[in-house]
Amino acid sequence: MLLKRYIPIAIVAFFGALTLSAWFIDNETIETFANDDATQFFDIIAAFAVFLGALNLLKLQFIKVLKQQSGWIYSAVAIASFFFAFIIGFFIRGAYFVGEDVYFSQKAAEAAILSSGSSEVVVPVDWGAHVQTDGSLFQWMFKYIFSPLSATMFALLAFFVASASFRAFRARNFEASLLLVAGIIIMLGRVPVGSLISSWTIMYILAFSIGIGINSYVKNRNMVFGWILGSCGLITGFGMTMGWPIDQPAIFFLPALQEWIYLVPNLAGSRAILIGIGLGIVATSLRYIFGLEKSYLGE
Amino acid sequence: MKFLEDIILKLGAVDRRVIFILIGLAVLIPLLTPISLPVRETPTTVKFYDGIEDIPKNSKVLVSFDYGPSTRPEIHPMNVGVLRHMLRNGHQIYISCLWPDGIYMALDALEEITDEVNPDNVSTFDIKEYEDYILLGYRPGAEAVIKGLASDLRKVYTVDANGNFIDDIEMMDGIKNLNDFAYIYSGSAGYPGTFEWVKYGGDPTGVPMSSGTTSVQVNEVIPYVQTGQLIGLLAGMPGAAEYEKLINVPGIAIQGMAAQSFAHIVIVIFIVFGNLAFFIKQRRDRKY
Amino acid sequence: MSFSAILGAWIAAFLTLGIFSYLYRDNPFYKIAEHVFVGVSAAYVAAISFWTQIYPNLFGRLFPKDGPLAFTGLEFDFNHEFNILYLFPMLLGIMMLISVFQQFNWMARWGIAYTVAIAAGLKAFGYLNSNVLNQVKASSVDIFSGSLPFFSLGGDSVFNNIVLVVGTLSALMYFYFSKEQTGNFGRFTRLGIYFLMVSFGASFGFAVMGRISLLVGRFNDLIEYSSADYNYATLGVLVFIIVTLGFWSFQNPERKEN
Amino acid sequence: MNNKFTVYAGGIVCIILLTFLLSVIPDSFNFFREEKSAMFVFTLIVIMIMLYEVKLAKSSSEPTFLRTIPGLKAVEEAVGRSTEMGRPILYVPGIMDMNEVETVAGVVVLGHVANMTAQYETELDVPVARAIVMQSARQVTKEAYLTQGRPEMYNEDMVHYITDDQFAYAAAVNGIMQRDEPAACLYMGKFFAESLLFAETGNSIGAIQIAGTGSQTQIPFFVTACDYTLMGEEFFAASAYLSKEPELIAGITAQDIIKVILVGFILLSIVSRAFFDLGVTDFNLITWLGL
Repeated sequence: MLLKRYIPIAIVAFFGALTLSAWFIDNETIETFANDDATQFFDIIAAFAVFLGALNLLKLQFIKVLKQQSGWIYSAVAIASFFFAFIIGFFIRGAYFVGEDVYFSQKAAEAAILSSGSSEVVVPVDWGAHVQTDGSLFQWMFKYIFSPLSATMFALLAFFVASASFRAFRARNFEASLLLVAGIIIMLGRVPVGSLISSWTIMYILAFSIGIGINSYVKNRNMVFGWILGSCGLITGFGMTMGWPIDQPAIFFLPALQEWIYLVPNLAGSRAILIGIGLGIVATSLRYIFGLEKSYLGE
Repeated sequence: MKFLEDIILKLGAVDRRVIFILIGLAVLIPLLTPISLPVRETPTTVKFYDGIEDIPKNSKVLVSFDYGPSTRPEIHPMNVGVLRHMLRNGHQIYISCLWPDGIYMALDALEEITDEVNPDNVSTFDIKEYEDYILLGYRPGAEAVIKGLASDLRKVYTVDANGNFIDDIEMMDGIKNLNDFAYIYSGSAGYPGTFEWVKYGGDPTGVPMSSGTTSVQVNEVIPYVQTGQLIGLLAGMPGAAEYEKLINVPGIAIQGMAAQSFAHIVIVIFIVFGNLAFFIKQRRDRKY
Repeated sequence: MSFSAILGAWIAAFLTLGIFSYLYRDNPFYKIAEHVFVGVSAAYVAAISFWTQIYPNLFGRLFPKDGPLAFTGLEFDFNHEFNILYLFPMLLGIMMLISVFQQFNWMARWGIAYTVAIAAGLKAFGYLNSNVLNQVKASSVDIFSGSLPFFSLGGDSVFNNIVLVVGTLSALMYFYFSKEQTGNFGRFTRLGIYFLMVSFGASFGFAVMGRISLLVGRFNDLIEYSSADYNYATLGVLVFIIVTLGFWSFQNPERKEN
Repeated sequence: MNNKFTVYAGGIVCIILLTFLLSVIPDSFNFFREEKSAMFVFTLIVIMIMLYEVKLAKSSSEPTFLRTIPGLKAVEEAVGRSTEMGRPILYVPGIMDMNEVETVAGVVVLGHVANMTAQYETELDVPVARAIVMQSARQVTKEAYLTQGRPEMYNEDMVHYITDDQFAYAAAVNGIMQRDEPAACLYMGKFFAESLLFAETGNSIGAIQIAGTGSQTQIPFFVTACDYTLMGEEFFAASAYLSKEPELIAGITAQDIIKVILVGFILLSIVSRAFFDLGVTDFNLITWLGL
């Protein structure tokens, strides 16, 4: 009971209180612990945990292969890739220097010396440095396997963001319309195309959309026609007197309008969320430190 | 009219794979056959440009590469542009990295602007390591690194990226901490990045600084520009394109702008059709 | 172009297009790319954590050069001084590993407890400072001084500041839980939701921009790999994937269910 | 109510006095950092209000009122729906480690979800991106199945590790969604760019989706692509809501009180700033507090 229950609770209370109070205490030992060692400790524990995770991954994939469950062949691919990367990471230095040049293997490096006839010697990279040396086998794996895969998963988002906006940006109600309009204005206003659309075009579009709005709510043809004729006439009149400047009046010019949106209403909204998140995190953290919530320990 | 409505209804209910293909084409075609669109500078970018112009000539500046391959398309053009701009004004550049992959990004960027590799002599420079620039390299620790740089650079960096002792490098003479730099720039894609530089680097030392960030981050960083803690800001690839225009070296970002614009237009068109279809459907549902 | 670079380009092109093929639907190419990714990344992370964390930061501190434990024959010189405190994370780390056995499952609790403790302690202060107090401070804007113009699109103005304050307060009150949102209070929080929605729309717009930029970058790479230098890797793989996928979907028609 | 007000007002005065005292005592035998006084006062006020509310909740018999959060009601519906359809529930506790408060909150909510799945006998699948989270999630789910009296339904591998890497994890979770077709997907924790990958895939398989996160940048994606979203503070309140324990609910009440204090403070600071700018007073609340 002591080991399973009281010590973990004591650890939370002690280290939580220590790191929190470290901000207010002028003491170098406590300060270095909170600033540096505390996170280092965590990083080290997490590094051990990675191996625990890897074991779990392998276990499940091996079970799939052994039981020949559906898709077991892909599990075999995963296991093979794991060992491929594991061997490169832990058992192969993968970088042998001959002067400035780097070779994957001792043999290749020696062959290069023989063929060039230089007097250089082969210098293998240090363990540990091999995962960071440019030109090492580990870096090759990073460059041609790991990094394209990450970047492509990331780039998939370009498509998903399009389909999500297509589906979700519907003017179902007033809130959804706000989301939609703010999104479109930023989308167009931030790219070069936005500055090609003159504010007058936007005003005409606005006049027509209000007309559509009147049509669906008031259902009076005369009023709709009156509105469209009147507003378009007004816009045209002003446009002719002002000489159709592309970026005037600025409220209808997308690049200027998008700037206002993100500097004012957007800032207000995100500030409220930030404060809310801050309060939530502070209150939750205090609940953990004071032991009011301990279910994450399986209590 | 009914025929038109039916078409719109169909368009409003297309399979998402159609959107995927159109987005793909909208990005791919402008990349294969370059189209140039006029780029209009926004105030934050101009402020950024002026900020760098205002550094006294031949100063020492710190440039931090805080991004990796996945966000490279957005940040890399900015950092290449900043290097060009600074070299043109005769500054000496000190490169640090808070992200482990940042060092490769820095190497790539330097390769792009050296005469040796692509000698056009207009947008490239005859630069030498330890004379015009020095690669300090990557150090883990995020904000702890910045705090360290602010108090004593030589504690954080005992050796540079090539393993040479900092104390033996002539270019490092007279540099003790961040205060000895005339300017700090961070090209950042997240944590650690702009936030940390402002909080632990720019604010406590008072050295003028600015930053280039991804579009997604702009929302979080923009308050700092308003308060002046950042002198201007490059926001995403459009920001990079505007900056390329200002320094007069059109590059990959300006090229990308056409693709970017077309993709946005495709998305907006789909949204519009989606909404029209939504309204038509709603009206018909009400009738029946 | 060296052989390793060309081979790399072919692999990269294959994996890239394999992931992209997911846009069509789940298929063998995506499954291969996905499982390769999972396997490689798990081992990659393990290698990075060991060589950049455990090796220099733990061993380097427990077995430094000429340290008190040098008699064991283990010496790792990373310019660190001996620090006995680092036995503690090592203990927790090893307990974490042992917890793989069911009967020692509880051993993980120590590590979990430590992690949560520093999360709570360090994050509470950081968020209190940057999210709460700094934002509250920034909300204290100038409305009454008269030195600002009433309205301007780009800069500070009285109108903008009023919108800012009203927006922040109303959106903040949306998160008030102890009262049902009805009546005047309900109307005020409704206004808050409007501000939240504009903010979400704007962030979404920015995100669209960023994501498209990344796609531009990805396509640039693929275009590079389709050059003769790389033996037309992209084109080769593309044709192969399209043909195989076409054949495969002919044999495995999509299930239609509702 | 009045009583509470006096307690808090008195408490705040005491805290300010204490801070003042700490800052005047000479540094030689005092480790207090004066420059952080404002933070110190605020932290203590938060702690005081929270502990006092908890104490009140313990002694009082009537339940505290909380407004409904639609997303939380939907959690039980989602579990019910999965049971009807005979399909599993997917629970993603974010991609970060337990050193993020959001992840811990996500794991705590997992406990409540596991309670429901144990009751309804629904399959639960929890892929995780960190091994420490895996161990904690296992402890939580095991406990839930034990308290519901269904230990035989608990299987350690319902919580399984995939990989630490963000996008590899996202790729694998997308694969799981496509192949297992869960009827409900719950995303509760800290998320980054992968949020939309999950939400769009979940949408394409027709799952009911509920998200909760404190990652400000990702809330818009969840709002647009999921059926319900617990935004920011709502997410942190979720575990208290679901637990229905008066002590935890008292924490939410405390948060509300602090929120009201903050709103009051903002208004006060604007007024103080106006007087300062107009030259009526030399006193500006914000600069005085050294914020």
